[in-house]
Amino acid sequence: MLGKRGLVLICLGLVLLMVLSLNGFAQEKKWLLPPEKADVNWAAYKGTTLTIGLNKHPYTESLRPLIPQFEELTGIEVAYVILPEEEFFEKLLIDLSSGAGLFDIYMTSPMFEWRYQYAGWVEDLLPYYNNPKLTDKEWYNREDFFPLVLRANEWDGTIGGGMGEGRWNGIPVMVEFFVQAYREDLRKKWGLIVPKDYPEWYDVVTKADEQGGADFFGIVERGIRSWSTVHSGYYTGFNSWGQKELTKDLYASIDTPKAIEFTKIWVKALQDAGVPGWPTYTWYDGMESYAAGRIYMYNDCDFFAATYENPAKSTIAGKSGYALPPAGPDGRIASNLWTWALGMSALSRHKEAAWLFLQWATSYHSMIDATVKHDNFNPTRKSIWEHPDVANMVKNWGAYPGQYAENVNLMLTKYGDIRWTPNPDVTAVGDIWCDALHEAYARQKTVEQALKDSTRGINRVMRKWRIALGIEK
Amino acid sequence: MAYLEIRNLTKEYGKVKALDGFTLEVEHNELVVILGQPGAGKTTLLMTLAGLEPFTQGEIILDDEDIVDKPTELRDIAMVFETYALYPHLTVGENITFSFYSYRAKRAGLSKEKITERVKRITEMLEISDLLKRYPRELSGGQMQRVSLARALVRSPKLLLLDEPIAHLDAKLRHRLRPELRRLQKQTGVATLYTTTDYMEAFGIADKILVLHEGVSLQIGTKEDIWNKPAHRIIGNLLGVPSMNIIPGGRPKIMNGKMNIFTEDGLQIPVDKEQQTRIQEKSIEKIDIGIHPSDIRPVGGGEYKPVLRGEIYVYEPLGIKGALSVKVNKRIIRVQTPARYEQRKVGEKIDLYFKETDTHLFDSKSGLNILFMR
Amino acid sequence: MSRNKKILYTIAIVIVMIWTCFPIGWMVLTSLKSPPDVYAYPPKIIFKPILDNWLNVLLGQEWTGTAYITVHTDIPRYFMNSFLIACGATLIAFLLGLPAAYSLARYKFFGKENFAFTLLSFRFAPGLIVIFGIYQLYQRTGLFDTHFGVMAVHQLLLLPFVVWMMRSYIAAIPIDIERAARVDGYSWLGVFTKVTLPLLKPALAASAVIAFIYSWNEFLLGYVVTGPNARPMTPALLGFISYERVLWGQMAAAAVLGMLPSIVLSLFVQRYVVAGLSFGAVKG
Amino acid sequence: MHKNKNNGHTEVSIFFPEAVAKIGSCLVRAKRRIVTRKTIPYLLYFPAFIATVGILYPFFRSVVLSFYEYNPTYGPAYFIGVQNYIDLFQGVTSPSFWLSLRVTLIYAFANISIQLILGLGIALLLVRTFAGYRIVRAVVLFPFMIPPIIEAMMWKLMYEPVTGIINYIGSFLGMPRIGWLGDAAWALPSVIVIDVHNFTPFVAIILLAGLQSLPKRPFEAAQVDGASSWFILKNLTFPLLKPVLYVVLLFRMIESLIMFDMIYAATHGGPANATMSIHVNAYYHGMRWTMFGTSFAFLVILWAMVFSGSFFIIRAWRKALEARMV
Repeated sequence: MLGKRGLVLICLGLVLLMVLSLNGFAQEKKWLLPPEKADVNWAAYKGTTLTIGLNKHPYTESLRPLIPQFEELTGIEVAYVILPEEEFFEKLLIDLSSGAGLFDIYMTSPMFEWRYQYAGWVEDLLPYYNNPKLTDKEWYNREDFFPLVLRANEWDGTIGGGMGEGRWNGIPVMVEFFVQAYREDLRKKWGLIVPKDYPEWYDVVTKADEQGGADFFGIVERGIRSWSTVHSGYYTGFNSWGQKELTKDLYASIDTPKAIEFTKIWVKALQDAGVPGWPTYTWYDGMESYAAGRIYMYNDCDFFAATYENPAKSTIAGKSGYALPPAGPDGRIASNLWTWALGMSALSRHKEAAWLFLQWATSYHSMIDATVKHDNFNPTRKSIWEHPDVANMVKNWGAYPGQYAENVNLMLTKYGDIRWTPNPDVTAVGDIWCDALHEAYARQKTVEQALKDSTRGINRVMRKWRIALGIEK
Repeated sequence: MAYLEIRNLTKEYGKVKALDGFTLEVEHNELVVILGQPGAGKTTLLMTLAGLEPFTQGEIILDDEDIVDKPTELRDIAMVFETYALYPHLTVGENITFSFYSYRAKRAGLSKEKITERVKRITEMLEISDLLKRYPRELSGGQMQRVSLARALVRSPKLLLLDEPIAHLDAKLRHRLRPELRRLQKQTGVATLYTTTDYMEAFGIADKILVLHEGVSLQIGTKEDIWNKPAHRIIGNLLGVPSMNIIPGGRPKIMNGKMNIFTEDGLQIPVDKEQQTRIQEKSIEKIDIGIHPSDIRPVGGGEYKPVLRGEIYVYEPLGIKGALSVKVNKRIIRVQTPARYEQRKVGEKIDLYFKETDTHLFDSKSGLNILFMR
Repeated sequence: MSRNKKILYTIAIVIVMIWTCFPIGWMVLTSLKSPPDVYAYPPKIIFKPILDNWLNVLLGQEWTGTAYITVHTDIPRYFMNSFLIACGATLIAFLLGLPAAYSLARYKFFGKENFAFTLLSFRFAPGLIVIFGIYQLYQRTGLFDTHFGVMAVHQLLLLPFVVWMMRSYIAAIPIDIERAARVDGYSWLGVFTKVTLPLLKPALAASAVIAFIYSWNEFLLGYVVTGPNARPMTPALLGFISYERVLWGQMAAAAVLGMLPSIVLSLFVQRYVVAGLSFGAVKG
Repeated sequence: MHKNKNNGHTEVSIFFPEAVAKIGSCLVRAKRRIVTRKTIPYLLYFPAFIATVGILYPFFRSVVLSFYEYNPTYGPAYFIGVQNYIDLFQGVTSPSFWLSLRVTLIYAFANISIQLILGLGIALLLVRTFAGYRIVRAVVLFPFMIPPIIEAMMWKLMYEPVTGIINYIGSFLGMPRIGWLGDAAWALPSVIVIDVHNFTPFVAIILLAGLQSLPKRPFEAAQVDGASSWFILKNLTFPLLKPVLYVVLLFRMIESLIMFDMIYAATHGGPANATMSIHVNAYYHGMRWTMFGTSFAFLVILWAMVFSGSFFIIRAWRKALEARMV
C-alpha cells in the first residue's frame, strides 16, 4: 500500500511528465496547442462588446457553438447578428455607407472587399498581424492557409489587377469551386460520358433530359438576377474559353465572338435541358432539386456534396459523381473561386479586440472544431484538410473513393482562382451581365444583342473608374 | 344695473360683421325673444354669450360679473340647441344629469338625492319621466326637444339660452309647447334669451322682443311696440300672417293743405298730421308705406270713405280668419278678413279702408320708420 | 330571382370563395406536410398531416427521425415583437394623430388643407427614399433595433391613415353635441373624454384594427431599422430561406402564424372594419 | 409674503402658500396666453407636425442627394446638378429608366383596372344577403390581412415550375409547363395576379360598404320604371359610387406605384428585367451598387408621379363629393 505521501508524489510526477511532454511537443508545432498556450494577452480587452455580422451559412452554424469559448477566454462579450445572405449584404451596405458602424467584424468575400476597401470600410489586417503585442505568429500560423485563398483576400487597390498584394482585407474561413455534380448512377444506366468540353456537356445534359422523362431535367443552374448567377457555372465556362469581362481599359468585353459562342451553348443547354423558370432559381433551389433527384447535373459549388451525401437531407446520397468543369476549346480548365472571409470594419471602435476575435476564430484550434464537429466545408487550412477525421469524412464522396478530395485538391493547386477583374463595382457588373443571360434565355433578344446591350450598361458603371484612371475624360 | 348687460358686442368674420354693436339689458326672470330671419346672427349671438365663439369687442356682464374672459364651462349658462344636441351614447336620464358630473359641479357638491329630486321635478313638469331609460335615437322630435329643455333647466342656471327650440317640431306641437315654455320660464325664474324666426312664437312668449337683422339690433320693445311701431321696414316683413303690406316708392305731395303719398303704382295714401310734420322736418323724398293686413277693412255702403279701390284677386280661408288679396292698380294688397268673405267672387270690385294713423311710413333709403329717424 | 339566375349566382360566389381561400388553404396544408410531401410531385392534397413544422416554429422541437430535440426558434419572439410593435405603433399613431385629426375636423386655420395634404403625401413616398436617412438617424440616436424605433418609423404609414380616417369620423359628429357639453360645464378636455371619445368608439376600433394590420404587414421599414432584437415577423420570415434548404413547411407554419392575428382581429371587429373602411371614403 | 421681525426685511419664501399660489397663477396666465382660440388648432396639430418633420428630414436629405454624385464606394458626394436626372431620361442607366417606367405603369394600370372590375363584381355579388353572407364577407376580406411578403411566398410555392400546384392543375387542362415567375413573358402577369389576390378584397369591401350606403330611393324608382340591371349599374350605381371609387383608386394607385416587397420577394425584378419596377430598380442602384445619387433620382421621380397622381385624384374626389351632396 502506498502512503499518502507516495500518492501525492506520483501525482506530481505525472503532472510534471505531462507538462514536460506538452512543452516539447509545442516547440515543434505550437499552432496545434489550445489558445491558452499562445503568447497573446487574451484578457487585455475584458469587458468589451463586439458585434459580429454573419451571413446565414454553414460556416456561421459552425462558428456559433464555439463563441462561448472565446468569451470565456477573453472576457469579451460577443453579440452576433445572423441574417440571410441578401439581407446580410444589404444591411451591411446600409450600415457601412451611412457610417453608422454597428458591426465590428463581418463576413465578407473578395468581391465585396474590393468595394469596401475603396470606400474605406474594411480594415487592413496586416498591421495587427505584425503587431507582436497582439499576435503570436507562431501559434497563429498564417502560412497554413492555402496561398490561393489567402491571396484572394489581398488587394493593393489597382483596378484591373493587384490581387494578392497590398492590404489583407479578410481571413478566409471556407472556400468553394464550381464543379460538375452529376448522377453517376444514371450516367451508367443511360451510358453517358463525363463531358470534357462544352459541346459534349450540351449533348450529355440534353440526352439526360430526354431519358429522364417529363418531370426530370438535364441541368439546373442558379438563375436569379444577381452577379452570383454569372459568378458560378457561367463564369467558370466563360473563363475556360479564355475570356475576361473587362478589357485593360475597363471596357466591357463580354460580347467577343468567343464569349458569344460559349454563351450560346450555355443558354441553349438551359433552354433545351434545363428546368422551367430557371431565372427564379437560387443556388439553394438548385441544390434542393438536385438533392430531390430531379436533376441530372448541377454545375455549382463543390461543397454542396456535404448535402448531397447526407442521407437525412438527400434522396440521392452516394449516387453522385463530381468532376472538374468542362474545358474550353483550347483545353483550358478554369473554375471561378468563392471564399467567405472574416473582415474587420474600419468603423469599428474596438479594433484590437476585434483582431483578437479574428485571430482566435481562424486559428487551427477553432477551425478544426468547426470542420470536424460542425461540418464547415471546404476548410481553408492545409492542416485541416490533412486531418484524418476530415479525410475520412470526404473519402466516399464521388463516383470512386477520393474523387471529391481529388477535385478540390486540383482546384486549389491548379485550376481555381478568382477570375473576375478586381474592381469595386464588380457586383454591379455581374448584376447587369445577368440581365443579358435572362434576355437571351427568354428569347427576347439574340445572344449577341443581349450581350451587346449589357455591355453598354457595364460601360456606364465603369465610366467613373475609367475617368479616375485617366483612360477617359 | 340690469341682471344681464350686453354692451356694444361686435363680432367680425373677416370683413363681414356677424354682430354689430349689439346692446341689450335683461332683467331677472325676464324672457327676451330675439326675432330675426335665418342668418340674422341669432345663433351667433347665443354662442357668443355662451362663450362658444369668440367676439371682436364688447362687454358681457352677468349677475354683476364680467364673464368675457370666463371659459364656457365656468359661465353657468344653459343652452338648448336648435338640433337638440342630445348625447347619443347616453340615456335620457344620463343626458339630463350629465352636467352634475362635470368637475366643477362635483366640487359644488350637489347630493345625489337632491339631483334625483330635481330631475324628478323637472321631468314631471315636462312629462318625460317615463323616458329616462331610453336613448335619444328612440325618441320623437318633441320628446327630444323636451329632454334638451330638461337638461338645461335641471341645472337652474344663471342664464338660459334657447336657440329656436321648437322650430323643427310640427305646428300642433309648437302651439302646445309655446305656453308650456313660458310657464316653465316663469316658474323657474331664469333670465332667458330665446331666438325664433316666427313672430307668433315671439309674441306668444316674450316679455320683451328684440328684432335682429344682419347682426344689428333693429328694435327692442314689447310686442305692442313692435306691432304698432315697427322701427324698420324689415320688421314689417317679419310680422303677421299674411305679413305687412309694403308699398314702395311713394312721393309725398301736399294737396289742399293735406299731405298724400303717391306711389309708383298710382295709389294715393293719406298721411296724418304727426307724420306730415315729421316728413317735412326730415325732408324725406321717398317713402315706403306699410300697413298690417289686419288694419285694412273691406268696406261698402258708404259707412267709411274708401281709401283704396280694387278687385278681388284671390281669397285664402285660414280657418277663423281669411286672407284676401286685392288688386289695386297693379299692386296686390293683402287684407285680413273674417271668414264670411268666402262668398265674394274673384274679379269683384272691392273698396278698402284704413285709418291714416295705422299706416307705417318708412324712409325708402334707410328703411327706418320715419318716427324713429334722428 | 329565377332559378337559373340563382344557380349562376351561387356558382359565382363559390368561385370567389375558391379564389380567396385556395392559396391560404394551400399554405395551411403545406405547414402540415413533412418535407418529402412538400416536394412530392404530383402535389399531394391527401397526406398524413404532421405537426412537426408547428412544433419546430413554436416550441423549437425538431424531429430527428428518432426523437425530438430542442433547437433554437426565434419565431415566438418575433411574433411578440410584431405584436408589441403593432400595438405600440397604433397607440402612438392615435396619440399623435387624434389631436391633429380633431384640429383638422373642427377648426379653420391657416394652411389647414396644406397640412393635411402634406401628411397624406407621406403615403406617396417610396419606402427606400426615407430609409437611408432614417437608418443613419437611428444609429446616431440609438433607436436602431429598438421596438420604439420601429413603432416610430411605422408612423410613416399609420399617421396619415389615422389622421385622414379620424378626421372624417370626427367631422361626422355634430359639433353642437360638443358645444352642449361645454355648456354643461365640461372643460375642453372633459368634453373630449366624456363625449367625443365615447362617440368615436366604433370608429376608433375600425381604424385601430386597420392601423394594426398596416403595421403588422409592413416589411421594408421594419427590415431596415431592426437587427435580431426588435425584428418583426415579416422580415423574420425571410430567414426561412436558409442555407441548406428552403424550409417550406416551417416557413408556411410561420407565415400562417404571421397572418393569424390580423385575421382573428378582423373577424372580431369585422362589422366595424367594413363600416370604418367605407366611412372615410364616403364622408370625405 | 410675511415680514421677518428680526431685521424688518421682506422675505418671500417659496414654501409659503401665497407664493405657490402666485407661481400657479403665473403658470395659469402663461397657459392662457399660449392656449388661445387662435393657437389651439396649431397646438393640437403640433405633435403630428413634429412627427412630420422627423419624417421629412430624411426625405429631403434624399431629395437633395439626388442632385449629387453620391457613391460612397467612389468617394465623398459632390454636386452635379440635374445630371442624375439627365442620365435617367437618356436611358443610360442599366436597367434603363424607361423600361422601369413601363413596368411600373403596366403594373399599376393592370392592378388598378383588374382590381376595380373584380372588386366591383364581388361587391355587387355580396351586397345581397343570402344564407351565410356574413361568413362569406368575412372570408373574402382574408387576403387583405396577409402581409404582401407572405402573400408573395405563398404564391411562389404554388408557382413553382416543377412541383407547383398551378402547373399540376394546368397539366390537366393541357397547358405546357410554364416557368411563371421565371418566364420573362409570364413574370409580370404572375406578380400582378399575386397583387390582385392580395388587394382585391380591400377594393371589394370598400365598394361593398359604399354600395350599402347608397340611397335606396333611386334604385326602387328605376326598378319600378323597369330599367335593366345594366342600365341601373351604368346610370345609377356608378355615378353614385364615384366618391368611393376615387378613394379606392387613390389608395390602389399609391400602393401599386410604390409596391416593393411583393415584387422583390417574388422575382427580384427579373427575369430579363420583366418586373424591374422603378422602386426595385432604385433598390439595385442604391442598396446593391451604392449609386445612391442615381437611386434617389429614381425615387424622387417615382414620388413625383405618385404625388401628382394623388393630387388629381383627390381633386376629382372632392368634386364628386360636392356633386353628390347637391
